[in-house]
Amino acid sequence: MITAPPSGPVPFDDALARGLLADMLRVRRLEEKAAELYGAGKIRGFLHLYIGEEAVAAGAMRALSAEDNVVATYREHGHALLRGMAMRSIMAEMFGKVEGCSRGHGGSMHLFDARIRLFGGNAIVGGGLPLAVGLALAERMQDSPRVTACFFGEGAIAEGAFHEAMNLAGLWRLPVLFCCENNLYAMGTALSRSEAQTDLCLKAASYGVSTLRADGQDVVAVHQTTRAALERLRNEGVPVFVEYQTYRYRAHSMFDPELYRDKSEVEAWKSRGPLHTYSARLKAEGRLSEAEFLALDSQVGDEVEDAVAYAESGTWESFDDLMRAVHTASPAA
Amino acid sequence: MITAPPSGPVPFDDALARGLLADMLRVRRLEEKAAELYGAGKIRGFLHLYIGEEAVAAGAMRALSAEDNVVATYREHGHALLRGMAMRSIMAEMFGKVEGCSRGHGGSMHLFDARIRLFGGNAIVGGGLPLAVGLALAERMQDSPRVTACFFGEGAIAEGAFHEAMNLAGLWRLPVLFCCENNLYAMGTALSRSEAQTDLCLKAASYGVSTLRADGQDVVAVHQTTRAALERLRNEGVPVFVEYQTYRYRAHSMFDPELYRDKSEVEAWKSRGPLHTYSARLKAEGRLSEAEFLALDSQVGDEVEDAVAYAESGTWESFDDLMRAVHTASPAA
Amino acid sequence: MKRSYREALRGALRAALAGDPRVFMMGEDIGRYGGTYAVTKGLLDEFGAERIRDTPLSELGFVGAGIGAALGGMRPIVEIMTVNFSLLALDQIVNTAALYHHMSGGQFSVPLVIRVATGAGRQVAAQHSHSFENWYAHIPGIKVLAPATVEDARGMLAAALADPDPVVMFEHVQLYNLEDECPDLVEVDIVSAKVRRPGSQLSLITYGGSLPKTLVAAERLATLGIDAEVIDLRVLRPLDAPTVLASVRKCRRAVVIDECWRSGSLAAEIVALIVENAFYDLDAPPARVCSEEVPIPYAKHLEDAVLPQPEKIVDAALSLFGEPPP
Amino acid sequence: MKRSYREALRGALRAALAGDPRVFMMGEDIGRYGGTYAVTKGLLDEFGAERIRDTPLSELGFVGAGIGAALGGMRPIVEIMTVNFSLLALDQIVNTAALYHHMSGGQFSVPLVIRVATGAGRQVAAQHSHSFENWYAHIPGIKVLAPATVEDARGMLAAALADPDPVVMFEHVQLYNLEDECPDLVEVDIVSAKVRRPGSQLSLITYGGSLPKTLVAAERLATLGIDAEVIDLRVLRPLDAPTVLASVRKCRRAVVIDECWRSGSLAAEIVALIVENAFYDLDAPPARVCSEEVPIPYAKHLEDAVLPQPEKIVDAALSLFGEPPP
Ligand SMILES: Cc1ncc(C[n+]2csc(CCOP(=O)(O)OP(=O)(O)O)c2C)c(N)n1
Ligand SMILES: Cc1ncc(C[n+]2csc(CCOP(=O)(O)OP(=O)(O)O)c2C)c(N)n1
Ligand SMILES: [Mg+2]
Ligand SMILES: [Mg+2]
Repeated sequence: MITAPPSGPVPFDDALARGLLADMLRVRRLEEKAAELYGAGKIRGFLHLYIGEEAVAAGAMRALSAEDNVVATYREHGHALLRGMAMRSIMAEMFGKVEGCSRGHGGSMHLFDARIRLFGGNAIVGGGLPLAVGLALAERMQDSPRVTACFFGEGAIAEGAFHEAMNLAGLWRLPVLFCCENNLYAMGTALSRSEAQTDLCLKAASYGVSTLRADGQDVVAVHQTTRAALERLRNEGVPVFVEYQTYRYRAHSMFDPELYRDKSEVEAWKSRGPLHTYSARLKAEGRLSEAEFLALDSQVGDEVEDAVAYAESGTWESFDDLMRAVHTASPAA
Repeated sequence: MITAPPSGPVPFDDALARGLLADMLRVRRLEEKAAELYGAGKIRGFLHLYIGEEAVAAGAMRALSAEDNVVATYREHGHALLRGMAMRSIMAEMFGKVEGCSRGHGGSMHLFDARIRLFGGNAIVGGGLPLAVGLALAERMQDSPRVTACFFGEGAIAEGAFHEAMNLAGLWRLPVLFCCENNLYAMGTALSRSEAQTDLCLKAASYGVSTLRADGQDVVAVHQTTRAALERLRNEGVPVFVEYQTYRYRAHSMFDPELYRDKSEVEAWKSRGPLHTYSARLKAEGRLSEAEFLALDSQVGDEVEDAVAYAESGTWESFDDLMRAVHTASPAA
Repeated sequence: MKRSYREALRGALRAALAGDPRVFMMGEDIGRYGGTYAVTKGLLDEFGAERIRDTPLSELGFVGAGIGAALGGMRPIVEIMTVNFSLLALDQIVNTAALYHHMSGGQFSVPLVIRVATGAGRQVAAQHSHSFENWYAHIPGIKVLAPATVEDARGMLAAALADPDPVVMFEHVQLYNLEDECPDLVEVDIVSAKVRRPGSQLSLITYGGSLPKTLVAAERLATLGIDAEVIDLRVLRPLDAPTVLASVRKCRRAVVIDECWRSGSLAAEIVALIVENAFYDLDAPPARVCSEEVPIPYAKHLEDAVLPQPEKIVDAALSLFGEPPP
Repeated sequence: MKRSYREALRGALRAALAGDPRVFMMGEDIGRYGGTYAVTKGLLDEFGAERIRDTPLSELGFVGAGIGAALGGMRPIVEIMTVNFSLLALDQIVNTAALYHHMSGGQFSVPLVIRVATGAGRQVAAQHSHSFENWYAHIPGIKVLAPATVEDARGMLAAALADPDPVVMFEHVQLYNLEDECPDLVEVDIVSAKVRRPGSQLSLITYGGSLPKTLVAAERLATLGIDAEVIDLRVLRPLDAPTVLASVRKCRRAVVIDECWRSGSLAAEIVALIVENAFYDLDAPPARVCSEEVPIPYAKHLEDAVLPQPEKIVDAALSLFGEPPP
C-alpha cells in the first residue's frame, strides 16, 4: 500500500486549498504540544495521537455540512478541532479543567460538543458504530437531511458491534457515512493478523452498503472521495463505507514501546506525510510560498500557545458539581 | 426458493439409503410425540420442533465421523438423536427426570452428551459459534483430526457472535463446519427483514471461508454437500460454511401464534417435505415397499413409546444433588 | 376496569406512541410476531413498521441504535426479549448510555427506555430465567424500575419516557397474566417505594415478581399473629431509602425478598442500607430470602425449590421472632 | 527475592506454560505488543505464536473460543485488557461458561481462566476504570479471585488452572508496580481470606487494589490508638465467611472497603453476611467505604475524590467509636 507520495495539481480554489493545509497544521501542532505536555505531566491518562493521519479528518470534515452529525473515537483531537471545537476547549479538557469541553470529566478520549454535533470521543472500540446508526435513524424519522459520519479504526471491524451496525444501516438504508481510518494497526496488531479478509471494502460490501477507498495520506483524495461518498449516499439512499488508507507515525498511546513494527516501515510512510507532500504540491503550483507557510505555522503556534495558557489558567471542577453531572438536572422537553 | 420437490434416483447403497429414511422418521415421530406430551403438560418450558427440517440433521450427521464434535442450538432434538443419543435419554430430559441426558436440569433446549461429543443445546442465539471455534482450536493444537460441526439458524447471522467467530475461524484456518440451517425465519422475522444481504454464502465468503449451499429438503443433497464440505475442509485447511435451505413446518415454539407467514407458503413448502419426497423416491426406484415403510414406522413408534414409558417411570433429581452440580466435584485431571 | 399486567403495559405503550411522535419502539419480534410475551400485539397495525420496528437478532446493535436515536431527538423504547440476552447489550448500556451525560460534561442526555423481561418460573431453564436487577441497580447514570402491579405497569412507562436519562424497566414474566382493577389513565412517580400492605411488626421488603409471593406470605403470617408490612421498592435505582427505613424503624424487624441469587443480591444492599441507618432500631438482624445459588433448572420441582416462595418467607420471618442467641 | 506484582504474574504464566502443554494464552495485544500492562512481555518469544495468541478485537468471540478450547481439552488463559471491555464478553462468561456444568447435568466442565485488569487511579476515565467485581461475584458456577499481594499474583494462577471450573482473576491496575519479597515458587489456596494485619478492635475488610490503602489506614489508626485487623478477602466467590466472621466477632466493629460503587457493591454483601451471622456480636453497625456513585472522572482531583482513600477509611473507622445514637 506504500506507493509514491501524492503529487500533482490541487484542484481546489484557494480558500479550500489553503484551508486544508491550515487544518492539518493545526492538528499537528496541537498534538505535538500535547505530547510535550504529557511529558511534563500536565496531561495524563491515555493520549492517542493522530500524527500522520491528519489528511483524513481534514479532507472529510470539509466535505460534511455544519448540520451533519459526527461520531469519533479516542483518537479524536483532529476530528474535534476540525469540526469546529475551539483549541482552548480541547486543551482545557486534556488538562482536566472545567473550561474543557467535557468539564474535565472525560479527558483526551472523551471530547464532546453539542453545539457542533460532535457525539464523542468513544473509548470502547466499535462503541460509536451502533450509536451512529441510531442517530441516522433519528434523522430519517424526523425527515432531516443530516448525514451521520462515524469515524473508527480498522481494528473495530473485528468487533461484533461493527457487524451489527453495518447490517442495521444497510437493512434500513440509513444515511451513515462509515469512515474507516485504516492505519494498518490496532495497537500492536497488524490488519493481517486480525482479519481473515483484509480487503475492507469487500468485507463492507457484504452488508449491502456502497464502498469507496481513498489514499488517506492525500488530503485531496480524501476530500474528493468523501464528497463522492456523500453524493452517493444522498442519491442512492444507502449508507456508504469509505476506507481511508493511512498510517500512524507515533506510538499507539504514550505507553506503547512499538515492538511490533519496523522503523523502516514507519520511515517509508513518513515519506508520504500528508502535510509536507501537500504543502510541496501547493508550492510547486506557485500557490504557497515558504514565507506564507511560515506565517501560517506561526499563527497556528500562537493559537496553540493561547490554548495552553487558557488551559493552564482554567479552574478545577468541584466535587459537588461532579456528582450533579451523573443525571440530567431538568426533565427532557 | 420453493422449487420442484427433490426427485430422481438415490445414489446410496441400501444401508445408507434406508438409514437416512429411518433417521428422519425417528426425529419426526419423536417430535410429534413431544408436541402431544406438551399439550398434556408432561413437557414444559420452550419446545422448538424441527419438523420439516429433518433432512438437514440426517444428511449432515451421517457425513460426520463418530469422533467429530457437534454444537447445536435449542432446536436440537434431531441433532442429538441422530448423533447417537438414546431417545429415552432425550425424552427423560424433556420430562425433567434424572434419567435425562442433563439430569432434568436443562430440558428440551439443553441436550448434552459427552460420550458422543455433543456440546449442547445452546439457547442463546449465536452462542454456540465462538465455542465451536474454540473446540476446533483445541483439536488443532492437539493435532487431532476432529472436525467441529456447528449448527445454527440463519437468524444467528445478524449477531456479533457470528461475525467474531467466523473471522477467528477464517483467520486461524480452523476445522469448523458452519452448518447454517436457513429456514427463512427467526421466530417471526423473515430473512429479508433481518439481513441487508440475504445471500448468506456471499456474506460468509467475506470471512475467507469456503462456502456451499444445499437443498435442505433433500436428504440426498444434504448428505452429498456435507461430504463435499468436509472434503474441502480437510484438503484446503479452511473452515467451510454450508447453507442448508429448509423450512420449519410448525410454529417457532409452543407459544407462537404464527401471524407472520401465510398458510399457503407453509403448504407449498410441505409439498417438498423431506420425508415423503424421499420415501417416494425410494419407492419409485423399487427400493422400499409400502409394507416396509409401515414396518419401519411401527418400529419407530415402538421406540417412541418405550422412550415415553422410560421417561414416565424416571425419578426426580433431589435438591441436594442439584446444588452439587454447580461446580465440578473433583479437580480437572 | 379489570385488566392484565400485559394489557396495562400495552395500553401504556399505545398511549405513549399516540401522544408523542418522537416515541417509537425497537426490538426482536415486537411487530409481525406480536411480541414474545404478546405485550406489543396489535401495535404494528396501529402505528406502522417505522414506529414498531422489528430488529434483526443484534442486541448490542439495536440497543446502541436506541442510544443514538435518543441523542438524535427521538424517544425510543427498546425491548430486550429476556434479561439473559441483555448481557449482549451491556456494553452499550453501561459503557455508553449510563456514562454519556457524565462524560460529555453534562452536554448530552440519553432519554432511552429499555424494557426487559426478567425472572424465572416458566421452566425455560438457565439461559432464559435469571434476575440481574442488582447488576443494573449498581450503575450510576441509569434508573431502574420494577413494576410489580397492574397500576405500575400502566403508569411507569410515561414517567420513564419523561425522564431525560436512560431508564431500564424490568417486567417479571410471571406477572404478565396478573389481573387487577386499573383505571385507563394512571399517574405514578418513579421515585418512591410503596407500602402495599400496612403492618406494624415486621417489614417485608421486595419488588417485581416476588411481590405477589410476599403478599401471600404476609397473609399467612397474619394468621400466625404477625402483622407484616409489605414494601414494594418499585424503583431499584435510586432506592427510596426513607420509605424503607421508616418501615423498618417502626417494625424493628425486616425480611428482604429478592429473586436474585443471594450473594451480591439487591437484598444485600437493602440489608446494608438498613443496618447502616437503623441499626439501633432493630430487634433482630434483617434476613434475606433469595434464589438458591444455582443456575435456574428446568424441572419444575427443582425450579420451585430454588426460587423464593411464600413458605420460605414465612419461615424467615418466624425465625426473627425467636429468642436471640446469648 | 524482591519482585513486582507484574513480574510475579509473568512468572506464574511462564511456569504454567512451561509446565503443561495444554496451557496457552489468548488476548488482545498480549504477544507482539507485549501486553497493555506489559504482563506478558517476552512470552511470545519464549512460547511462540500458537501458545501466545494475539486475537482480533473480539472480546465475545475469543472468550467464547476460550470456553470451547477448555471443553476441548486445553487449559486456556484468556486476558481481557480492561474490565469495561469484559462487558462485551459477559454473555459467554455468564450464559455459557458459568452454566455449562449445570446445564449439562454435570457432564462437562470448563477449566478456563480469565484474567482481567480492573480498577481506577490512572486517569483513564469512565470507560476504562470501573470495578465490576460484585457482578462477577454474583454468578454461581464461576470462581472469582482478586490477588492483592505479589505472593498471590505469583501463586493464584496455578491454583486457578488446577480448578476444573471457570475462574475469573481480577488484577487491579494500581498493583502492577507493587514490589515485595516473593520466592520463586509459591503455593497458595484459592479458598481462604487472609489476615494481612492482625488486630483486636476493628476489622477492616477489603480486597484487590484497596488492600494497600487499607493497610495505610490501619497504621494511621494505630497512631490514634485503634488496633485494626486487616482482612484480605482474596477470593470473592465463594466468600470465606468463617475468616470474616471470626475477625468481626473478635473485634466487634467492621469497615468494608471496596472500590465498587456503593449501591449493590460487594461491600453490601459483606455487611449482610456480617449482620446475618454476627449481629449480636457487634458494638456498632458495619460501615462501608466505596466509590462515590459517579462514573470515574478524568481529572486527578476528581478521580481521587471518588475513590476509597486512607483518610476516608480512617474517618469511617473513627465514626464507629463514637457514642451510639439514643
Ligand atoms: C472493546 C475494546 N477493546 C479493546 C480496547 C483497547 N484498545 C484501545 S485502542 C485499540 C486499538 C484500536 O485500533 P483501531 O480500531 O485500528 O484504531 P487506531 O487506534 O488504529 O486508530 C485497542 C485494542 C478498547 N478500547 N475497547
Ligand atoms: C441472543 C438471543 N436473542 C434472542 C433469542 C430469542 N430467540 C430464540 S430462537 C430465536 C430465533 C432464532 O432464529 P434462527 O437463528 O433462524 O433459528 P431457528 O429458530 O429458525 O431454527 C430467537 C429470536 C435468543 N434465544 N437469544
Ligand atoms: Mg488502526
Ligand atoms: Mg431460522
